[in-house]
Amino acid sequence: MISIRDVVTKENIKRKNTIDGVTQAIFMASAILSASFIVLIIVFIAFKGLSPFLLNYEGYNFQQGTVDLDPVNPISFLTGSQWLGGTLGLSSDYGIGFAIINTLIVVFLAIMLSVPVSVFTALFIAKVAPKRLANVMRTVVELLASIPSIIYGVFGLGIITQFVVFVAGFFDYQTAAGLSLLSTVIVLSIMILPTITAVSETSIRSVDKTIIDGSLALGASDIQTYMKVVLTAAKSGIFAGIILGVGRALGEATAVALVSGNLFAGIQLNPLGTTATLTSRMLLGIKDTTGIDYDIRFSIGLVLMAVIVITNLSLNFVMKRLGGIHEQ
Amino acid sequence: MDAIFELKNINLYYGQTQAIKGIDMTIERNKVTAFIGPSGCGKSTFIRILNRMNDLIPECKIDGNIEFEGQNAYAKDYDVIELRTKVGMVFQKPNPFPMSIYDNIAYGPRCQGVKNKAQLDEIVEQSLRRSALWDEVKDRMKESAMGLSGGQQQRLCIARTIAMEPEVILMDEPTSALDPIATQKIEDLIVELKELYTIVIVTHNMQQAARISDNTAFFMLGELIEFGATDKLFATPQNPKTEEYITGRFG
Amino acid sequence: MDAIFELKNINLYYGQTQAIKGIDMTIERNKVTAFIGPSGCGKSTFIRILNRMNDLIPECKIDGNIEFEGQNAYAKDYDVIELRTKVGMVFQKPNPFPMSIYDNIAYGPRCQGVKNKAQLDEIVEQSLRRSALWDEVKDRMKESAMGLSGGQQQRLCIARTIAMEPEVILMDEPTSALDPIATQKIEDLIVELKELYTIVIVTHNMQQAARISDNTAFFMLGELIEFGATDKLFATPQNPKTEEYITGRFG
Amino acid sequence: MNNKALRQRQDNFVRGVIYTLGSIGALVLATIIWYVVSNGIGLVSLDLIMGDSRTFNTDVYVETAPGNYPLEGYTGELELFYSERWGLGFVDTFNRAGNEAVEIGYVHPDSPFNQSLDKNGFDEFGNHLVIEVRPGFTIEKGFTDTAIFLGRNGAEQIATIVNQANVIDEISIQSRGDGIRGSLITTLYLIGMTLLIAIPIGVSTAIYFNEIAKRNRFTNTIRTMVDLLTGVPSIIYGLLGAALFIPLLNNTIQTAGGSVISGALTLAVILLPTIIKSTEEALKVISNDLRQGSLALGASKTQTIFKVVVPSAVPGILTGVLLGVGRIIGESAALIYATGAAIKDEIILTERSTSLAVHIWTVMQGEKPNFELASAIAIIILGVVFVMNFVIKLLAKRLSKAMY
Amino acid sequence: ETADDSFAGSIRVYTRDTSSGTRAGFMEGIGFDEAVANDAVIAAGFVIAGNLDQTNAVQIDPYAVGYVSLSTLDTNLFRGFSFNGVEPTEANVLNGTYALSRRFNWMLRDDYSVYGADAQAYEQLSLAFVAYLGSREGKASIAQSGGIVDLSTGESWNTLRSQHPICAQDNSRLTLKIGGSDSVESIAKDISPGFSTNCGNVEPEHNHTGSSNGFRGTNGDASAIDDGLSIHIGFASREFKDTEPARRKGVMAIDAIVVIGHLDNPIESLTKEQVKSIYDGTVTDWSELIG
Ligand SMILES: Nc1ncnc2c1ncn2[C@@H]1O[C@H](COP(=O)(O)OP(=O)(O)OP(=O)(O)O)[C@@H](O)[C@H]1O
Ligand SMILES: Nc1ncnc2c1ncn2[C@@H]1O[C@H](COP(=O)(O)OP(=O)(O)OP(=O)(O)O)[C@@H](O)[C@H]1O
Ligand SMILES: [Mg+2]
Ligand SMILES: [Mg+2]
Repeated sequence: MISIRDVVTKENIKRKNTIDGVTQAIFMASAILSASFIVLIIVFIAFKGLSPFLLNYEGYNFQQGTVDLDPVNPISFLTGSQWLGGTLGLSSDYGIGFAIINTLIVVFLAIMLSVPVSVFTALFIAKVAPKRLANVMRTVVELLASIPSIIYGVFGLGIITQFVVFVAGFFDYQTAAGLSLLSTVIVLSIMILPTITAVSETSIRSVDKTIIDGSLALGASDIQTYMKVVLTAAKSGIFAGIILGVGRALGEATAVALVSGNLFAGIQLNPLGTTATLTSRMLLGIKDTTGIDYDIRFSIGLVLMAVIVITNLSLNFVMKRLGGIHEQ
Repeated sequence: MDAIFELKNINLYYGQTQAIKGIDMTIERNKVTAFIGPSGCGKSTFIRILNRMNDLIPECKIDGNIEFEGQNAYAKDYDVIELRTKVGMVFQKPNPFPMSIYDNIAYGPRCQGVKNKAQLDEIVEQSLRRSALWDEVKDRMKESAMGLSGGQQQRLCIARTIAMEPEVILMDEPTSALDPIATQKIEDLIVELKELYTIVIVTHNMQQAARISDNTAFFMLGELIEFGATDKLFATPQNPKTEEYITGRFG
Repeated sequence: MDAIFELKNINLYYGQTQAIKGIDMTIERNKVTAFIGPSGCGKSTFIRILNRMNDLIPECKIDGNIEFEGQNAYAKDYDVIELRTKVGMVFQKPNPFPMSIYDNIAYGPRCQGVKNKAQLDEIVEQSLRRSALWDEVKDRMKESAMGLSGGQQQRLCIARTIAMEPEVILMDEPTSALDPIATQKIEDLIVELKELYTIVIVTHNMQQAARISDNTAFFMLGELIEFGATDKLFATPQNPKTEEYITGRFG
Repeated sequence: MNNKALRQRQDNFVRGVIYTLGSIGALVLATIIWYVVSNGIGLVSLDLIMGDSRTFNTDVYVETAPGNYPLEGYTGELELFYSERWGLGFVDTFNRAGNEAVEIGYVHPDSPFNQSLDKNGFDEFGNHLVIEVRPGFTIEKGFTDTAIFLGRNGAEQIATIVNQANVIDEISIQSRGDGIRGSLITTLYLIGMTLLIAIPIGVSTAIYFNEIAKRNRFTNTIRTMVDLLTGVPSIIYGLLGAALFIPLLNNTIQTAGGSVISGALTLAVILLPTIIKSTEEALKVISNDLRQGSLALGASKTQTIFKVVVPSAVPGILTGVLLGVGRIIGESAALIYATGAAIKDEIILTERSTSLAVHIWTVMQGEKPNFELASAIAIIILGVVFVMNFVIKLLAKRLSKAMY
Repeated sequence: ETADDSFAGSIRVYTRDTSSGTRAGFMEGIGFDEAVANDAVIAAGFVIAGNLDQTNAVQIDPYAVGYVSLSTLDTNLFRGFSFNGVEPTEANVLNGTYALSRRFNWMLRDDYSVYGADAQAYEQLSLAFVAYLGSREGKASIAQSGGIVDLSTGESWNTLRSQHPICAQDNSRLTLKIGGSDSVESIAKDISPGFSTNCGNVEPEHNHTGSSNGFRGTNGDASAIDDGLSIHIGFASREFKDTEPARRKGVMAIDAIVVIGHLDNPIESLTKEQVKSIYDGTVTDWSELIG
């Protein structure tokens, strides 16, 4: 008869320990590798994105030939209210301040519009809708999360802009064929709807059933339970969804370029006026450009990264403020 | 004898399987009634009939006659929310809401539309006092209830229930997750509470049943084997199965 | 007296707070030693010292001298995996792996490199027989262990531990999650097992300690208040605190 | 009782809000699906999915003189424009991309074009190969002794020109093009390869964070760094792919420019945060009891992770994979830089090619954006995601059943 | 006529972005050279839009004005204004009366030696390709896909082929890389299969990433090759600049640009000066252009 005690030899255990050490090292290496990409990205964008502020580029224009360009002034770049003063290739007077503000406005409004709809849709799917309908809607949400954004853009162009023109009609306002801040906001909020809905739905669904029972047993109605207990308990998941949504909204370019009107200068506060975001500005004309006009897009990337980091941190802060203490 | 619940010929099915088999029972006002019996015999199922928590299980079907304070609690026009405000429930695992201690207690009253801050403050303090938790938490009302210890959480759940001033408090194994000291506190509390409330408690612990209850019901395989005054049931059980269970083993 | 564990002046800290305060203890081979005491007194912490499960808690620091079979179990070159194969542990909540019954038992031996099917079959059968589970599960070895009842799961966890042929089995409240019938089976099993193994058991249940253990240790607030033969400790406790605890309340 | 009425009114109001916003959500989702489907469904066919993207062109001519081939035997239903002198019938139709085209609709059984010659193909004796002109070929252009005709002239005009011709110098006919098979295959390759790269790294990272790492500054830092990856816009990933992976692959395995592999590497980086996050969530809910149970049996950490922890986390990991698949399929900005936008029929992993999303982007570029084709491809994307969704959910169900 | 007289509303100007060859052709064509590469000089409230949004806009917005390539003009959906009184038709472009047009240009590498053993083959294939562009067959293909060429000239490829012996060989293992302007993409992609059958089945590969890359990919610095931009034949939808020198370059086709507006817009024809005044903002209301 076998005795396990014979198997547990010193050598066996030593071998096990070695394997253990190696595997753990591999796991750690993976983690460091995963983390290193953000460094690579930042270094890479910084490398290209800082050079417009440091170097004298050579510009060219078919009328004036080659000219030397001054480095871009970082202050006026960050505060500038128009994209480019002067002629492409002959000027380094780039400005992005207006687009930073416009981006924040667009993303903020898109989130304001999208979050209630997404969260209530998620609640609807997870708790209210009959099972069949819920399953169908869940699948549709997952499908929509994978549609390329240009399709959303064309949808915006075909449907949303018409709607905006219709709305503007009431105010007797002449829009740019519906290309506007409002269209951009609507298209973006539709785009991030699946993301926020999917993530929120998962966390709403996984709210511990015992606290739901607890609420009902106290004589709360189902609606009160959803609003006061379920949503509170699912808060962290909903915030995770919002953060993903903000990321997607900030990073979106193709759809925005189609419906925003690509405003060239100025902060847009009129919902019916055209606007522009950092990413769409970054992508506009990037395919066929060189020199400073190409590298300056990496400077936008740098600004964009900063906006993302700051937004993320402040969202996290708000999240902690709003209810971190109730997490276990 | 003042009956608060009158149950007649109750049958309950989970899909195909019958979990409660033709049970009659009368629950007395301002008494502690204990449910005992081996695991899976239907204690939890039966106690949940009393505040219609089984309504939430889709495949669960029930028939029979259930009267609460003389009214058919399962009648079409009977308001289940009203029933649950009058028949409170404390669960086996403490289940505080992920909110502050204060908000946990104020939750029920707020759901009923109480908004006045002073009123709420008073309700919260009283409930916590009655559940013997006030002194331990009075300085941390705004902190999360999740930070309390298990026994404190369970007393919080009781306080939450008391805040609704129910007629009946149902408790499904309220101390099984707790240590002896916390258990002791909850038991003391139950004895105190029975002055004001009718209490129904499910327990695995025979001694607990013996110590705190006035009446005991012994279930087995969905049937009510024996039901009567606790001292009589433990001293001279009528049914051999009851005797076997309460003397057989364990303490 | 044949000592298997020799502990001298053990202090244990979770971060700043001291959970174990200068405890000395000798655990005898092939005896059942019970740890009792109020909640939070350090029973679990102390039992986990014996198989170094506290190593897993980052902020946990320990000093003192712990000898297992005459060797310093906390020495740098002492292999913790070897220790844990010799000192098995059964937890409060049954924790079978989400695998088949067979795989649950074969898990430990396989981790040690046993691959031979016939050998494994033998180990599995023997362990299940010794833990009095064989007859109940022999026809469903390939089924998931999650489908077993709570008591069966706990016996499975014991079988899983036995499969490693440890010298010592540590049990931290092994029956607190079980109903009376299942508890009875486990208690019977412990009495049988002590022929072959040294058993250390934490329990809240005084009577359980009295029934099955040879020696009992009574803890309070991280200190070992009293330690000695179970019958003596229960009959004539030396320390007034012990007396208060074992008579005071609960069973 | 007054309170009760008030509460019910409040409840009904909130219920109304939930239903309204929920239906707005549902409506928006349904509208998008409807919009895509109604625009694209007309073009979706097996032919589009399986077909070649590039056309095969043949220039044919005949040596015989025109004859007389009356249209008597024709029984088809096409609206033919027929040249009796050459026995050729033309029809106006739409190609796979939904654009107008002229096709051969009918060839008279005795028409000389049944034995036409391939201008550029030769047999081993140096003679022109014989080509049978069949219905279904698209007309690109043609030259007769009197005129030039183009496909875009329309069937009627072509038929007239052909009928007047005494000599036909050349007709360029094409097989149908614009199929998306290559892009579909590339997409599937990308899914496979990306997951193959991202899953091991992502899961290992999650395991490191959740099972191994001590809670210290170092761990916190790298965790924050991984979190930041979530917010990076895809275009920046694309630029990273172009700046890092393409040169890396060019210098190691001698690719030339973007390739499927560089695309997969880039996508893998994009996917990492998603996979790490969802795996971590899955690992978090695994009860510590299991880990302790395993360790207490003398298993090493590695054994515990691989035998107990990871198997229990599989359903959660699969959810992450599902989200990842959606991301891979929908991504275009990054891939344009990392894989290029060359539409191919035969896919070689070390060369450029196009995923379905980039294909959509491509057909939407340029002077004549083709939204119908874009929508048709989007429908196919939805189909692929749907199938993946189904398979992964089934797999998750199977696996979690096996666990219990 | 009264209805026409009452057409009034502030003009909304749409333009492509500065990287667009169509824009360069258009701005030069209307004598507004400053605006080729400078957005700041365009009339207030202008919108930067691609083809899709422009054609969409002129269908929705009665006061919009934009411009597209003639091949995109769909007179059922929007109006294409006559330019200086000349209707935008292919015939008018070819006979030179329609003045608003630009050329599609090609360029070859000066140096093929980077392709090692295949250098010569690639050079000859490239030369054959541009010869094919000017052949009768090539022109017909270009015309078929919307480029404007004079079909009455051009030698038959049968005659030209003899000057390109490479086309008599089997070239199926070689990949001819074509890139540059994306405006040219659809035309180039339509021609290359025909060229392939006529030149030993060489495999064409297209990677169109913009006019500037037409030069960068052929004769730019070495980094372009590392970036994967390297091509054998590059196109530009504008004139090659002085900074983009090459020994061998030429014209493939002409593209006409049409000023477009809403179908309700009663104006049929605009002069060069009028279009410029619209785009530079000196005219801001349609009513100023009527009568
Ligand atoms: N939701 C349900 N669906 C189907 N069967 C159920 C459900 N809930 C309970 N049951 C079954 O009904 C029977 C009674 O269950 P119940 O939970 O009432 O037992 P119990 O007496 O409370 O047991 P325990 O002491 O273990 O809590 C059991 O056989 C159980 O498996
Ligand atoms: N991981 C930990 N970190 C910090 N403190 C801990 C930790 N685990 C236990 N403690 C503290 O150490 C003390 C002893 O805990 P232990 O779990 O050993 O008690 P116990 O006697 O087993 O109690 P119980 O009967 O409730 O299981 C308690 O005050 C407890 O709060
Ligand atoms: Mg129960
Ligand atoms: Mg313990």
